[in-house]
Amino acid sequence: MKIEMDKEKPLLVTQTIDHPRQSVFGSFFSVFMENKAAVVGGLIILFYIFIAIFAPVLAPYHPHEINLDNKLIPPSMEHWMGTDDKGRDILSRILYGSRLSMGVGFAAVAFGGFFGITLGLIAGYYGKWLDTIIMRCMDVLLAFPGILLALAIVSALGPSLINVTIAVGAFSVPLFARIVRGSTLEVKQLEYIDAIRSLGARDGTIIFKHILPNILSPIIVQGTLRVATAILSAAGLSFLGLGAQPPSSEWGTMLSSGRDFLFTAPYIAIFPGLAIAFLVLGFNIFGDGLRDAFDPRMKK
Amino acid sequence: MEPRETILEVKNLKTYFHTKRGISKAVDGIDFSLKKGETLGIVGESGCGKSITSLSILRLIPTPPGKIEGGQVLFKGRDLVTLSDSEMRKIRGNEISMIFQEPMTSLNPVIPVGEQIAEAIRLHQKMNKKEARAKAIDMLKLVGIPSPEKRAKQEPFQLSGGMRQRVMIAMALSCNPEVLIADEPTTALDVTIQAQILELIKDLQAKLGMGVIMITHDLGVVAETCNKVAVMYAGNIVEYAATQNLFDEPKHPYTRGLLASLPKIDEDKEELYTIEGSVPSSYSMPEGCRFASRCPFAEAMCHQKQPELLEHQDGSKVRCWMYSNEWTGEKRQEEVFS
Amino acid sequence: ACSTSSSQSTEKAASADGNSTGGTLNIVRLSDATNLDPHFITDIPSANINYQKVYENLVKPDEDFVLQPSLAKEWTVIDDKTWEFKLNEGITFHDGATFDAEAVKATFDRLLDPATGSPQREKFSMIKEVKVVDPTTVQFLLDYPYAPLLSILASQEGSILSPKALAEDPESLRDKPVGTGPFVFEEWKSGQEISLTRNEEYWGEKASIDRVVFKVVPEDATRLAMIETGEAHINDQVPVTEIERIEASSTMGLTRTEGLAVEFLGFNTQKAPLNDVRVRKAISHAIERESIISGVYNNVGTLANSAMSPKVFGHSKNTKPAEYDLNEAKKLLKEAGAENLKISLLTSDRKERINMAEVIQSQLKGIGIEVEIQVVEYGTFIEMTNAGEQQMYISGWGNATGDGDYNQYNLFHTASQGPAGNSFYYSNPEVDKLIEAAREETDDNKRLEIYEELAQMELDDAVYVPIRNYEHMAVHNEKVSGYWLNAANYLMIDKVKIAE
Amino acid sequence: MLMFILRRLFQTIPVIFGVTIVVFIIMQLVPGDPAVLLAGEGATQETIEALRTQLGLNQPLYAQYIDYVTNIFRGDLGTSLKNNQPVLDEIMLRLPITLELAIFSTIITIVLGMAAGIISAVKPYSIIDTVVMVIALLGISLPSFWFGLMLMYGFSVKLQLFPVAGWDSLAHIVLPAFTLGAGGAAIVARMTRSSMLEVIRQDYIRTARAKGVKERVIIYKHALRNALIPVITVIGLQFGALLGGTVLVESIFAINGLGRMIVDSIRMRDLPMVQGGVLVASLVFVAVNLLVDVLYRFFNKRIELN
Amino acid sequence: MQTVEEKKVLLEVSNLKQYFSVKKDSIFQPKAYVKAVDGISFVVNEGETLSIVGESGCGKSTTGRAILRLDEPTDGKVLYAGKNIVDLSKQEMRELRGDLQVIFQDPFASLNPRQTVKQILREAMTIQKSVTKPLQHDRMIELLTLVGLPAEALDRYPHEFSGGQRQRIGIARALAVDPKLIICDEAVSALDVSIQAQILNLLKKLQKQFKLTYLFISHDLSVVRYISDRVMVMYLGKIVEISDKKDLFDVPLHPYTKALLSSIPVPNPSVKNERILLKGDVPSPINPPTGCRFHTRCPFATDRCKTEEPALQELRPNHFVSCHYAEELLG
Ligand SMILES: Nc1ncnc2c1ncn2[C@@H]1O[C@H](COP(=O)(O)OP(=O)(O)OP(=O)(O)O)[C@@H](O)[C@H]1O
Ligand SMILES: Nc1ncnc2c1ncn2[C@@H]1O[C@H](COP(=O)(O)OP(=O)(O)OP(=O)(O)O)[C@@H](O)[C@H]1O
Ligand SMILES: [Mg+2]
Ligand SMILES: [Mg+2]
Repeated sequence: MKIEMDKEKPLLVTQTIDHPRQSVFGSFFSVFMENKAAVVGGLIILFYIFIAIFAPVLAPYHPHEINLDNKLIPPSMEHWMGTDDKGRDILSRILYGSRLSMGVGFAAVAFGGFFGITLGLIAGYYGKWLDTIIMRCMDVLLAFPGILLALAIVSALGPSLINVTIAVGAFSVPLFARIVRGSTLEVKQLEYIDAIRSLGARDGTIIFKHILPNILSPIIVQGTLRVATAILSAAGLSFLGLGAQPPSSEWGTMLSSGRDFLFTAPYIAIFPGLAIAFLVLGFNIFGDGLRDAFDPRMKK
Repeated sequence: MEPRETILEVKNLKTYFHTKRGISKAVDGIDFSLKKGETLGIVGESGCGKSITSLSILRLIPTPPGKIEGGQVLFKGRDLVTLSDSEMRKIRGNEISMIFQEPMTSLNPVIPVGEQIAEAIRLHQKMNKKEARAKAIDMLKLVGIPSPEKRAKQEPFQLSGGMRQRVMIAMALSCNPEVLIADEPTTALDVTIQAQILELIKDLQAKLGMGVIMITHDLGVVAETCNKVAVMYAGNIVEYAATQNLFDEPKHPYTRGLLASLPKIDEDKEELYTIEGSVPSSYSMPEGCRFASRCPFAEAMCHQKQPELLEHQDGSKVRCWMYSNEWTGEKRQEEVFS
Repeated sequence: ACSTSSSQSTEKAASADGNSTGGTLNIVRLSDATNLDPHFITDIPSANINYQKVYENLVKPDEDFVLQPSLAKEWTVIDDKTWEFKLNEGITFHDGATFDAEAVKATFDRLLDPATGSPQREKFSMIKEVKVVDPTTVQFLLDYPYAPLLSILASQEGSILSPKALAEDPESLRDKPVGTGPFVFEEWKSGQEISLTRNEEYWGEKASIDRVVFKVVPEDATRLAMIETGEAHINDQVPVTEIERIEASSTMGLTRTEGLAVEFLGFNTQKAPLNDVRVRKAISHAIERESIISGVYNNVGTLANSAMSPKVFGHSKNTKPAEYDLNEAKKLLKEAGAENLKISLLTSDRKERINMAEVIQSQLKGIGIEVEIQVVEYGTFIEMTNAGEQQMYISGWGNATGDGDYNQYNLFHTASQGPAGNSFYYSNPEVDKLIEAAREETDDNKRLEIYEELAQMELDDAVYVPIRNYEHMAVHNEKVSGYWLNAANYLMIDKVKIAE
Repeated sequence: MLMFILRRLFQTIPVIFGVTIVVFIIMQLVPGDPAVLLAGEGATQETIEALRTQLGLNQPLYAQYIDYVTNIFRGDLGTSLKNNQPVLDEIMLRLPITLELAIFSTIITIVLGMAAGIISAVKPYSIIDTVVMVIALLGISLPSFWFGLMLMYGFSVKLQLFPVAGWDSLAHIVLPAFTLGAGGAAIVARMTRSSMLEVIRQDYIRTARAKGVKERVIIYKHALRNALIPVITVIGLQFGALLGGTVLVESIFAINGLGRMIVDSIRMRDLPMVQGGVLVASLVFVAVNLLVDVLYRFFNKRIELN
Repeated sequence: MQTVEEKKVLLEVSNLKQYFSVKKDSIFQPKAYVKAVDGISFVVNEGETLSIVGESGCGKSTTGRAILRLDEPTDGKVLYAGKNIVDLSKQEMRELRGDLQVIFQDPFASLNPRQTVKQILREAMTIQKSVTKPLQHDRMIELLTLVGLPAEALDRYPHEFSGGQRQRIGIARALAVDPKLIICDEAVSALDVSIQAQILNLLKKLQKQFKLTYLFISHDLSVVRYISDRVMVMYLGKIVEISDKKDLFDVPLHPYTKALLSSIPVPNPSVKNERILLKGDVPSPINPPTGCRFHTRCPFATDRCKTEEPALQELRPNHFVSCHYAEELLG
């Protein structure tokens, strides 16, 4: 129990003009651009998105075309990243694979985010027993360590990229719910919410027009970082043979089949491994940068 | 009043913040001095540079981005600005100590308060752990905390705001400093508690004889506790005078405006005076007088050149062209502020 | 096609010095055993622990897969339906029980008792009775003449179990095998390792090593790394892709043995469009099998020309599968009026099989067939093929006995449709008749003729596309010598030596 | 404090029930009839029917669930389809190994993570900070299975410093524990750093400076203890990620732990084992969280008030 | 207690209680409550300003929020124009909200940072349908002029304004729906004195212009004195004194009011007023003291004060106080 309420000290008048506490896009963008790491992260992601979109144009070969005469060629002029054990061009496969790996990442986060955000908003806004029930359920989901929940789901639904997406998404639901609930609680107690309530706004208006836009920053940050985790988890599941199925060029699958050549033709596993690591790195630094940009306290 | 010796003298102190958005001249050339046993008030609106001034004295400005760009802080003749870090540490908490505005956050939440006081004592006095603890308990007693032995073992969250502020005071005074800087020590407290704390500081000052710099935005607090007042505006001191003088005969249009815009507990007024406009940004200070844009008397010269802090015949100092010989306009303050 | 000679140990394995004895042999394997009771074992990893190590049989195959005496000293075929075995004397089981005719009878009585519920019972169903003539003589009385009897007695399921254990606690055999072999079961740490120790009372030539540990190491790369560093000695599940590396390594050696099994691409002959023989033929013509052997299998194994491998009795060099001929294939498809075909290809999740599926997928693209690969775990694979849910599938047919009947009856006889092995759902009365005839024919040459005819008929019906005759491989650390792989993929270690 | 522990224990009961429900539901999603699976190939319709009755599959779902939970409380997690052993026995055989691995990894996570975080935070924006943080960022971006293989290749095969696989000696533990702990260490390092930087901005640090306390003492006495509070939570959560990570690392290093058991069981469709393994791993995690909460409370008595 | 003469009562609060349950530390512990507001009754007359003063945590905001039904009150009635607000359905309440508006303390938190001034005002008008669409723009300009902001302000975001300007936007939003009663919760506490004066003047001007009624919540007695007609002093969830402004400041009856008044520093060094220093801190509202809640700090407390709760009594015309000894202390 806090007996004394912290009284706001008089606020700097000039500060309002000098340092916008809450950023709309413009000021956010400028802060963001100042954060070099984040820009690099963003560029990496853009680069991958570019690759994913233009894979058919960029790829020198067909990703699934088997040519057993050309197998296990080390990186060379014709095959920049070499060929795999079936003579497929690794570069082409990685280019196409970006669609799958990023697709899984985004789709899983979209799926987890949708449910997580909805539940979090409801729990945070309505509170009381609804909050208790929803958050206890989230606790239960969180009680499954790491990717075990995803593993259990995939074991039940069977291995496929879609099931992996669902499983990895399910595993992000409670994380989103928690963050959204926390931010909702925080925003809900802000005076403008009370102001709009005392104008007679409906709950839907308040939640979607006044709360949601103001908690987007933690959601976006979390979303970005979750994409990274989702890509890693999906690759892990594929590595265990529970994810994408051949001849798919999902990177985890490529890595998984490449690990047999780790000692003889390491490039088969190295390049997809690097592709994953680099993309995940991109999302991670982008997410970090976003967090810094959104969080006024992080400003130096 | 017997002439007392000056222990602290600030000369032309400048503290700037170098940020990506430019240079913020938070404190831009201020001068004042403090005598033993005297209380100097620094008042001003939010953001005018009061806290930065006090932090600059103890060299506690976050660096980067902040930096003391010039001037001197003479403490018993030594310039603190040029001391080495370790020499500076010997002064902090020992000869000059400080209490802060937020009693809720200014104490370490995970260390028992007694230990926090004892730490200061052991840093500066040759005492062992036990003696220091005993002294800490004495200090708690001195600042009027009931059952100090018990309280010493508690952590800050177990104390109320008023009590924490007392702990802060105990800590600050534990080494008998010669100067106590109190940065808005009561702003966060309720009036009844504020009254207790102000009374306590006054008592202790009488008992221990230190010089006090009382930073506040509340002119009431100044009137009640200070001998001298410096009124700050946008990084400058605009008026510097004995308290009685200042309230009896405020000179700077800003000071006058401030006093006039204050609702008073002991009088009824139909309408309050208002100072229009707002403080210029600390990143882009105007060339001339910083108050010119809001000043009802401003003439062309006010916008062109910044006035000096000029000494008035009654001993107070004002930074206003109106009191200089070059002033050509009318002096019609009385009609405006009445 | 049958050019490769039987077993060829690499130079290193053979040349290691034999003067050191003792030590613990570490064998690393992909997966753990599931059951150690020979009557219930259905998988090679489990069988391999027991076979010729803990348990022994009346007869055993040698390196050329010729049957030799083991617990039985000699045997005679008294008539078509009566076989008599003379047993070795002075043999005791690890639990102290004596090996004699009663023990043989007890073993087979248990196996044949329907109450036991052994999945292997069907294989021995021709045995009417096991008769004890005297303690060292036992007779097998059959319901009908069965030429390959010896081969099933030599198989893992024909192991002779301790009568004492069978009487006291047959359940315990599941995780505590008791046989007469050169190694005594020591401990099974589930999921981790199984250890055996040398049988000091062994009736034959005692093993030279003190102990064997079968360790489970699921990761291929890890297993190989362990061999390379000497942490483990033998790994009998080697990825075909590692051959070059192994051969280039100074610390590892490779052993290769031709196997009994054949790997093939099967068609579900009852599912459209594969119910049309022209489509099946077209596919057969479109598959370049040689490139699979070299590309997928790195030339491990040989090109198969029927469902029977060269080591199986009944194999013929003369059977001819469809030639690789894309024009012919396209022509056949046109004839069949099949255009824009979409066919699913089912495979289990074995890496090579998946690779093979991908290659087939890409090859069939050449004649305009779109193949959708369906990878499932082995259990599901079995379920699906048992239920006939597949269109095309990749499978293999092992042969535990070395006799052609095992292939022909199980794979192609109408009565075997479904779980018994005929997942082609193939039915040809003529074929059925010939298979039955071969069973009862006692003249080996005649049987061979029948099998040759059968094999060609099946190929002409394009029931399947034979791909590869198995070759088994094991990799060992240079310190190890004296082991071999038998054609049924059992690791034989009784003569192993470990150098220090 | 005792009250708090009791209350937290009390609060975990619904979570545990929730976990059993989720596991139960997931297993209901499995296509195919468990009785058919269990009966094995070529079983007759009667056998399957009998099995179904025996397994209670004819009962309504809630009754099956109640059976399931009652059995769990009796310590009966079913029998493995693969080898007919009680699932609990199989798990108890492996749990200690996994716990051992998890504990060693956690130690690496904590020691390495905090040390790196503090080094970074002491000199923020310096070269050393940048280097440490780049490594940390890589640490969370590298796929652990890939990292593990690389470590094995480098340290076991090439340098022969550590054994490749197995679980017999301390040397065996090093690589897997490092593989597993590295990601967590990276996260802890980042968390420690940002938490330290956050704390260093706090008013009470300024107070300590105003007292004349040395910078070192400020970091280790005044800042660290406060900064560790959020780090403890992260370590707790990280333990979960770590338990999940065992499925990959145990497979790579051939460690016969719970994680590998689960993966193997999934491959073999040994559902009772999967179910049991996931359940037990979750219970362990719940227990760890409980412990973390207690620790958290110990470190941060302020939360008693809220 | 209604000795209302010619004035019309706009809002009547009777026996209002607001308890918040406190998280328990143990399942065995009985449920505990913060008795933030514990049975208070008062009226607000049309067109007047009633101020609520008191120290932090005494329940001022809670009272305001309960009246607005931002939190559902635990007990009691709030009669607005004869209707009990507490019993209204959600829909009815929504309709009524146009009459009751609120201005908050924090000029940063009280505006949605992602809406322009135009959106903020338009939304208010749309929700309450106070102005039809085509007229909205003109009305917005009018509102801005009223609160002293330029028309260009419409397209700007809140963070582009200073604290005082933001407070003006908040006031414009409240005015947009033509309210009758405005609850100002610490509306000027966060502002610097020079800005505070601007806002106070504005509030006064608007009151005259639109015949508004204010419930003015503040802890600053000087501000209260400036703006109020009547003043209500609260202590730990209870009313200790309520009276006309002049009477209260000239003749405070309750020892707490006296102490409060004497604690305020006067910006005039010549005035040396007698200060009544209270002992200790405000007790916790979880287990408030028995009897008179002020007895733990009251210099005049007797045993009676510890046990018997004083009632609110009218000691002077329109001047109510809840103290057993108010009369004696007066004499
Ligand atoms: N870290 C910083 N970076 C940039 N500018 C700063 C920083 N700290 C303070 N300032 C600037 O310095 C000026 C003076 O700030 P200061 O804290 O001294 O004000 P103050 O008079 O103490 O106000 P308050 O009454 O709100 O405490 C402000 O304009 C502020 O913007
Ligand atoms: N939602 C809530 N849940 C629990 N306690 C609350 C809640 N809101 C207020 N309180 C408690 O009720 C008491 C009265 O709070 P209230 O905000 O009304 O005080 P106040 O007089 O407005 O104080 P201040 O001057 O600090 O604004 C306080 O002790 C507060 O902690
Ligand atoms: Mg300040
Ligand atoms: Mg309030």
